[in-house]
Amino acid sequence: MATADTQTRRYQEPGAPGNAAVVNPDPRTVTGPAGGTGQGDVQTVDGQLRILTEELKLANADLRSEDRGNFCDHPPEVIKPFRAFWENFLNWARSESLWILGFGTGCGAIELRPLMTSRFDMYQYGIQGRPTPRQSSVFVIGGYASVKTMKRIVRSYEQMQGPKFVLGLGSCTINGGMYWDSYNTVNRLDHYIPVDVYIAGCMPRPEALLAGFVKLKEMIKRGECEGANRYAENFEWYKANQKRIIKNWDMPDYNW
Amino acid sequence: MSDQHTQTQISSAEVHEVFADLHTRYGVRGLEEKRADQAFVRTDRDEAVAVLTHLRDRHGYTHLAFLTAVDQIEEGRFELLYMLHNYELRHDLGVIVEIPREGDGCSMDTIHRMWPAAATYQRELREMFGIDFPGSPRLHEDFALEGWHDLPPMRKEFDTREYSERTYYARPGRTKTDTRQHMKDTIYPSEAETW
Amino acid sequence: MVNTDTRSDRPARRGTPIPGTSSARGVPNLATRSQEHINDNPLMPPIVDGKAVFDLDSGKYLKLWQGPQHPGITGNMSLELVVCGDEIVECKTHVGYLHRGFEKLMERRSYIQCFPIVCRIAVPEPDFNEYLFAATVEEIQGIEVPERAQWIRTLNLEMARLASFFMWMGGMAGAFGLGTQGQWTVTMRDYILDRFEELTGGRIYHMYMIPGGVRGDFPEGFTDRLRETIDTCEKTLQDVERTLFNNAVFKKRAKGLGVIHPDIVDQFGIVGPNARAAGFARDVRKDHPYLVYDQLDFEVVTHTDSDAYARAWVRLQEMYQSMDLIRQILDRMPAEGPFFTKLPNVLHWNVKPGHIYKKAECTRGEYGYYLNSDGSDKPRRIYVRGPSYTHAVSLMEHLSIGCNIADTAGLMVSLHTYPPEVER
Amino acid sequence: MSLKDLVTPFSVWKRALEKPYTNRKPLDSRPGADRYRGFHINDVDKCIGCGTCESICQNEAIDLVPVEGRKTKHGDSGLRPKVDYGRCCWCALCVDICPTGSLGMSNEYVWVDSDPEVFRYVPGHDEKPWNACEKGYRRAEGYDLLEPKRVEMPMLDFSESQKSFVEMVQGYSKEQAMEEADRCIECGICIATCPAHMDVPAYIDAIRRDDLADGLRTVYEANPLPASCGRVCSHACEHVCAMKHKGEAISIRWLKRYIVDQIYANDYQQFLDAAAPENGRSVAIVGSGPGGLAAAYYLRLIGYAVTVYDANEAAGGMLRYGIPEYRLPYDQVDKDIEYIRSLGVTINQNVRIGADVSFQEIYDGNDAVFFSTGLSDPYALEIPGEDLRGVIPGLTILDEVTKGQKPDIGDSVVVVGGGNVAMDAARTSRRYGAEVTILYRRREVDMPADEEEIHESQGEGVTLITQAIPIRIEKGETRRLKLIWGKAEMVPDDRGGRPRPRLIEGSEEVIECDTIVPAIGQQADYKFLPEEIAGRLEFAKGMVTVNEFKQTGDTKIFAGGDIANRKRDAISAIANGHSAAKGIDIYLTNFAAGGRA
Amino acid sequence: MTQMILTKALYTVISLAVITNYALILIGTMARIRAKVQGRVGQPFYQPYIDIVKSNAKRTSISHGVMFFLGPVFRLAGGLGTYLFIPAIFGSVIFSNFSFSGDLLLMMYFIFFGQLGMALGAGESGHPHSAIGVARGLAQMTAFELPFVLSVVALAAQYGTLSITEIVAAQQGGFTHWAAFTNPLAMIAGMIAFLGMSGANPFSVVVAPQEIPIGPPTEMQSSFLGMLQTNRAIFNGAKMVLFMNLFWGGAAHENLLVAILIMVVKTFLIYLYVTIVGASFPRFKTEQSIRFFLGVPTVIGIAAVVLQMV
Repeated sequence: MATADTQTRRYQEPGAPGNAAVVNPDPRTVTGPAGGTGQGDVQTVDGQLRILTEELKLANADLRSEDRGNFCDHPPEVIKPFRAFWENFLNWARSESLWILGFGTGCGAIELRPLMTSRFDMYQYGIQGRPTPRQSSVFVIGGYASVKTMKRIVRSYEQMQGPKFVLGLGSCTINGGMYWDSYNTVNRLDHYIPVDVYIAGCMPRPEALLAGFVKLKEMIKRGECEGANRYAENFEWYKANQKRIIKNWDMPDYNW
Repeated sequence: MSDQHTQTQISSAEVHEVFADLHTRYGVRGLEEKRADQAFVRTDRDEAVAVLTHLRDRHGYTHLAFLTAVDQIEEGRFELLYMLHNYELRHDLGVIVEIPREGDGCSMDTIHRMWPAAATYQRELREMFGIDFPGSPRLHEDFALEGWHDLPPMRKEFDTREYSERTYYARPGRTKTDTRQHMKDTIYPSEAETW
Repeated sequence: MVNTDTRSDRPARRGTPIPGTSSARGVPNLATRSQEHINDNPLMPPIVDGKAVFDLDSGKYLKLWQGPQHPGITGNMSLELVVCGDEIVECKTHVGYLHRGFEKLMERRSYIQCFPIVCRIAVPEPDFNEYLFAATVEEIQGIEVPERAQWIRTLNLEMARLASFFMWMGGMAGAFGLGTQGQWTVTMRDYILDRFEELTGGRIYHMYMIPGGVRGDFPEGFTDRLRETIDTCEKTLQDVERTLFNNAVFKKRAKGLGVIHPDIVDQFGIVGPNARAAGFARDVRKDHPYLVYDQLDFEVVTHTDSDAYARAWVRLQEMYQSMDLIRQILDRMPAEGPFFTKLPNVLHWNVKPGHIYKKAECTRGEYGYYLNSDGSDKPRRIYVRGPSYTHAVSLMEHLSIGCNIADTAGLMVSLHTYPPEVER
Repeated sequence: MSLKDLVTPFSVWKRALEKPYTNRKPLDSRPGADRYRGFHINDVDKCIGCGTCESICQNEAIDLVPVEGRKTKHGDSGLRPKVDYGRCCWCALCVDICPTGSLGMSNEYVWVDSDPEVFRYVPGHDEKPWNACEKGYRRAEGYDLLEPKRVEMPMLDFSESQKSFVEMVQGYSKEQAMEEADRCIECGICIATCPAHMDVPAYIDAIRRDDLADGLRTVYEANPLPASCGRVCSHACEHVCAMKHKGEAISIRWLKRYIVDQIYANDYQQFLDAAAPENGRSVAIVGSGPGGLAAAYYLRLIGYAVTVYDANEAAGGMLRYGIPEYRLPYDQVDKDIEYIRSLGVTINQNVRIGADVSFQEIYDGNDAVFFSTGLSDPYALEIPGEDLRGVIPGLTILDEVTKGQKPDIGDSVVVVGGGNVAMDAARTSRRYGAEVTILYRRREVDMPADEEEIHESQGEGVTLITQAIPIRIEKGETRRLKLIWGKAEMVPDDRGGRPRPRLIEGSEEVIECDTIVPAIGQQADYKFLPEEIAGRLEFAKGMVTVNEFKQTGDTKIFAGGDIANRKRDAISAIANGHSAAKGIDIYLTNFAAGGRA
Repeated sequence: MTQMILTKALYTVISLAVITNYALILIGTMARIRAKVQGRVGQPFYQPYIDIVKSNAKRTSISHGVMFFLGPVFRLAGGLGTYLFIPAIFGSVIFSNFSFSGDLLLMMYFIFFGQLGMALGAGESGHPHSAIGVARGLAQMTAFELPFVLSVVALAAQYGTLSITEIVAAQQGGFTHWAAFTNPLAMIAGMIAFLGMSGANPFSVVVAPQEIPIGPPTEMQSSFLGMLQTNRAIFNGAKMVLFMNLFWGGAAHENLLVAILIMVVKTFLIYLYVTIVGASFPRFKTEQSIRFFLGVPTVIGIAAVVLQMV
């Protein structure tokens, strides 16, 4: 990137076992800024060395100044569920009316098609597609996510209204799949957005997808799908991860 | 079979004729006949556009199937490959142009005026190999990548695996055991043969 | 150096279209789409230095993104449109959302390890990748594939074409808002996928045509079930033909939409049904018969209107043709025989040095693989030529000018593009 | 817009009256196709953990890991593949390539979970619902990525071979060798089993690359007698070869031979490491068999002055005197030995320890002594009549032939025994025109001789009689001798060993012959050791007890070869020599008085 | 007086509840019927209920300003207004709503009002697809209003009144008295306009998923969407009842249950008609749609009016 004035050292040594906690904190157990130890994160601004603190990182220190405005750093709120019975009822409604965001991010989209057409007919399970993230509640990540798509995934995910659920489709979302060594695809989806259910396969058959939906429904009914709150709680961590790979945040200022 | 398809295939003589013409005019060399319907030739960078134009306009190679590059890193050059096709003769002709990999020399004349579609190929080549095509439309816009600031990824010296491991961490927790070492450790841990 | 006025010397094109059939809507020739021509149109923006200049603040133009999440886009890609009212004055195709760097990945995988990944390059129609990868490697290495394997491969490719067309047909109807036929055709495609699954063990990614032949023979009773499936598909396709191709509104939308003038066919590298609908009888299966196509009877389907409807019609005929070819293959193929020939040990297979380009006729046209081997165990370079490359980018950008926003989806679909093969 | 175009679209509603396409319960009613590539299954008992699946996987989705309750043993690494479904692409190349055919795929395909860490398991070992699945992808008949058949070795025809001592195995041509080398899957299972732990895959790879110099270097790292070993090695490696599970093992021995055959002895020097300059210490080696020579080579290589003492006219020990020329031509033994000698190893021939020079002298004159004197005393048959003329031990015949004498065997020979010496004796006799019969106590499958030896000897016209126990020898009537033998039946061994032969009472049969050759094994002769030193050594069952560095009870004395290991083959002796050399170096460097350290 | 008002309020609530639930179930059922033609089973008929609950159960929502919020409110108001000034069941006390005080003009105003409100709200969201959707919607509305107005004028001329109640009353006494048969030209023009009003294919230019996903409500989410979904039911119910009243003799019977049954059957068939056309044709472009409405249906409408004048 053309960082005219800012030179940033890579602030996390990849793969180094000593840094495992830094590289891979489980978002469910980590509270507070989990992005790094603070040491080794140094940048220079006009030649002056500066320790790169968490705030600086979140303040888009990695980004070109003209790109910073494109980035939403405002952390979402954590919203507590209601009391038992009422929330159970709402969860039932949520689980029986799953609206998928119509965004075929990867190969996985090809098996969504049979699912939404007559052979498998997902409508009978209360699932339907929705072309706008504002109205959708389920985000099916169709496999590998390239960095360019990841940017849109993050944007769309943030535009979805909570509670929102993410299905990781195929091996690629679990550990990079067959594109594990590609320079352009992420390896672990849960580094960037919270994922509720993973479906193994490449491609998973439509039935496997359905099984994923069944599992998702059960989890929603049990109140286990609090991805939106997890995202809010660990917002800094997710943001730091997202910024590490997405260098160009320039996007049109409406939906996509 | 319909009669419009009973045309004869191109003969080797015809290919040689085309080649001889190109050779005398532009010093094209290195004819490789792969099949009856496919051949490759090599030409100099300065003559390339003229050769392509000549092929398109005089010899009926009107279809640009693709344009790509091969990284011959050991020899310090890229080979640009213009794959042309002649629908009349049903013949593929690959025109190979060598250009240096590094420095200002890593550029080539644009052919988007001959084939508008070539602009896309040239954009991709600039992004993936770092080859410059001065004058080609939207050359410096992102094509497949976005916000890329490492080496052009299709260059041989770019190590995609290393980049991936450095950038998109793999899920930890995997261990692997080397078969030979494991067998040594368990079967003959202290024998003295591996000096 | 470059003599631009050479048209009089150009040899006549084969299958030159009947004159006067191109619609008035088509922009005749890139050369004539000059500055003056465009500046004559008050809707069109002024052109400075060969580039259109829009004053977005003027309120006259609106920048509108279609995609990557947009139901009218053929996959994960996007169109950056500048519109004036409902009319598109500029279109830029953005791809790369699916870029996985296949060509790079293949350079660090041994040949056998490339085999599983090539099919992912074009998701809805993976078999052409498998075939062409296998064929290039075989040709460089000098491997002869047994006859039965060739027939099975041909069958596979035709099934893939049929399945892919079925999905496309639904998409074409859907692009104009008609969901009914799409629901049927995707199901038909699914029935074909069932047969694929039976034969190859995979539904979407078959990974079946390995260098040296195929990975398995027909399972018990396969041909009968395949014939049955084809019969079912044919019946449904007739329904689709009746209700879609005789549909007043569909005709109104599709006729005259996105006319590709015959003159630009070569300039934009247009191939396949898109070129055939413009009157060019070009088909790799006929022109460079591969596998066993020279032993099958079929005619190249052409049309002269060159609009979305003509392209849809050509594809419809090619679907019937595919069904017919599948039946022919089942009838004529040898009943038994080896389907795989010995390879060198694939774990350390150094393919002979050399380079070759192989192509085949996929649903979108000329699909090609260029393999450059330096004699090591990994390819030096594999280039994948997907027809969508030119269709989705430069051609789409060219054709959409002057179209209505409402037509982008229909236009896009009528070009039949698969983004993964653009960016690979 | 014709009326037809307005009306026909309504015919879509015809569909509404038909049965829906929808599958109401797809999860239950649509199993994967019979060949569906679903989740992996593995027959872990059949699997040998060779790791071929790991090496073909382009996703690096497979790791070999140790699993509970599975021990590493020869021919089984004890590791089992673990699949990461965060990587797998279900291409099933691992199934196709699996040499044992243990790996397969079920047609199960549903696995959903909220925890991304769970998608890893060891197929067949970890409990999964699809473990017992019958259906699913298996490698199809008629499709194989590996070649199960080895490249046939050109051999002299039996009719030809039994006439002369010309080497029978003719060796691979370059094309054949490369083709055979190509079959190797480089799993390395064989390395553990090879007594010398040669890096077999590495030198086979060198053949594939046609870089024989590199191959030679690899070979010499663990074996300084490759020309000999390439012909007569007992090739334990081939018995555990992963490819053997599929068909025939890689011809590892012949490939080794191919490397050596292609390089002139004179060129060795330019390919192999030169010996280090002498470091001022000296080691004496008693016996110039494979053990002694190996020790000499490695010790000389790292700078010791090495003197070898040998009782015979020529070096090589059993390689030269125990193996007939048609199997191991003497020039090949010489090739190996001459190279070792060229490094500066002194070999004193015709020196009998104890007679010509005392062991004590050697012991005192050197910093360390390695002895590898082999087994020279044949076991007796211990039946009546054994002392009759015409009873000649197998080794004696072989020895005589080597020395160029024609053995006195007459026209018909009976060989007693089933080991390689028995075979060699039989086939040597055959080459002198004798009718040969082999008597063996157990069944053919129990014979310790190499399979091909048995096969070839029969091909050359040797009669094999199994389950035959010699009872006594008498003077013959028409011939010189008469061997009376009885039939044996096999009874199970109480201690769990292989079945034992038991004489069937009253089943006596007679063979008349000129010569009876007992070849039922040999034992060591330690007479050359002075009593004082012998007292410091320990012996068990006729063998010297050594530690893993081949050091005996006397810290200065190391021993190896047949006298110190049970395998009693050349390659084990070489391995012993190698270990001893390392032991001597460690000992002298670190612990002996005046050591360098 | 108070009691009268309270009674009327109670009746209104009952009437609204009935029509809302009925329309929701009708929408769900129609989705199943549409699914049938597509060869599938389709969603449960009660799916619209769950969807509404779900939308309202969203924990977060985003507002783009006051007008954005008011958009759905106006829309709902439009829907309620349309319904409340038509007699759902002729002669019934409970289901005659406020039909005594409304006439065709007021009702047409309400149909417009909702659209305009929505236009304001959608415009406020700032999303270009919303704006384009609004533009398309208003353009098309103007177009289909023309045949609709013409057919209404023809009816008014035929019956000499603008009061819906009176128009229904005039059609009682057997199906031959229905406007559909007494004034078929007005019926044809009106029913074609009704297609446009329903926003089903080929006139679905407003939401047009493949073109401007999904038009005006692109930014509507959570409870805003919930409100729109509720309104969709009410508005749809109102329109069907309206057309039933105008052309198909309304629903009237001395037994209330039979009357309701009549209403159910008639409105179901009217909706089915929309569905049948919708599943058979693709979507027009906006200008094609406009041209269409200004063509044949307008001519028929004019003919109907002229016929009444003569």
